[in-house]
Amino acid sequence: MTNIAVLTAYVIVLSLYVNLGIALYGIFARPSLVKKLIAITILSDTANAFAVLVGYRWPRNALPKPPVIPELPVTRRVLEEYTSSAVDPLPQALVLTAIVIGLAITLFIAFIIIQYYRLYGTVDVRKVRRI
Amino acid sequence: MSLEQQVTLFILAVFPLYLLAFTLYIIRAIRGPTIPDSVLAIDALSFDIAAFLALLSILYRSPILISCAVVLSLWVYALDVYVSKYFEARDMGD
Amino acid sequence: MIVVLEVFTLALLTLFALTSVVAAYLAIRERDLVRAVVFSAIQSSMYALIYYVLMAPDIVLVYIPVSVGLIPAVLLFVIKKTERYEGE
Amino acid sequence: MYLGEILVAIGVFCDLAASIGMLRFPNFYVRLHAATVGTIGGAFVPLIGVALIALGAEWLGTYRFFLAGASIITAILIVILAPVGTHVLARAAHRAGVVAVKPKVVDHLEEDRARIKG
Repeated sequence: MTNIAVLTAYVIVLSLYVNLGIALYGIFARPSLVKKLIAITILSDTANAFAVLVGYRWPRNALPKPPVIPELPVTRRVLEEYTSSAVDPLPQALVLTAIVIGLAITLFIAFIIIQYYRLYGTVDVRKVRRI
Repeated sequence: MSLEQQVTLFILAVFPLYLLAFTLYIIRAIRGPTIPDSVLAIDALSFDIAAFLALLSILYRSPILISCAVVLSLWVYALDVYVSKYFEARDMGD
Repeated sequence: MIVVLEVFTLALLTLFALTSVVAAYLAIRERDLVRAVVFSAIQSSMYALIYYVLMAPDIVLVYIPVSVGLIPAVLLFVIKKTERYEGE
Repeated sequence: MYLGEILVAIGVFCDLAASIGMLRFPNFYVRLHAATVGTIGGAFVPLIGVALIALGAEWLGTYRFFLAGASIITAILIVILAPVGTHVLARAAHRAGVVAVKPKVVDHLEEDRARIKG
């Protein structure tokens, strides 16, 4: 039973690594600039998924909770239950910032691509080198 | 058997059917011969995923997770409108 | 009951991760850029579900408007201004 | 509570039928029918069922009313937005000529466009 769980966790991490490899292939080998932009978004999302996966943990004999304390009078018992069963909130805060900055960078690269098309008349990298 | 265990077993029994339906939707979204087929499949898939997330928040006993379903059902509609706006603009001639 | 839920969570994560791998591969290999945008939307939805199962509702609340709503809009705008097909 | 479970079971059946129809139907305009079954029968009905289950669930604490209210709001959003989305998509697909209208008896939309243009 434990072996199967560990094997499944390896499959999840390995599929995320495969995603990373696919995105790198798209950045380096595909000719179109828009396809490179799609690959960059996939790459940053995969890195964020790794960061969230590090903070995930399964407590003993309980269900994992999101990092929110819903009860208002915060007593010692509530805090003990929270620290023993909630997932780690710090990687989630970091990833939250990374997603918004990724959106800004995507917009910037998109308008750079539009200016590139106005200058050269193509978005294919090989044709620009030939010019 | 208490009521809590009965509801949990019911939800666990329902979930493989949902996953089978998701798999069939994804096959249509990948194989779709034209682009509106894929977008329609993603549309129906996401509205079903919203119901799936509501069931999952009962299963994990943390009701704060339900607010993701509202956001998902709002923004997939936006994807739909963007793709159809792209087609209409190409039809107009520019 | 807890063990059943643990196995179920792992199975769900595996299914979503494998689907996202398939969608990402098709999005990179596709020559029609509009279909690549649609495949990347499938991959983003699967990542949002992975974040949901990993108990991060705040990330899902930000990630769905950004990655299902705004990035396909920007990419479709760029494709409308430039070319639709990749390659020759 | 039991009514909610019955509604969720109906929703799962509609969902499965819609996905099989989405896979087997031959044409885009025929698949719109399957999408309607999938959104209204497969998402609206189970969300109402989830609200009923959450109202009867004692072990969720006070927040079960929040869960029930949010799922009812999601159901109302779906029943408003899904037909709008499918209508917009069908209109765009027809006007751009992406999909051929295959089992065609009469096409009033195309006749109107021809009359306006010519």
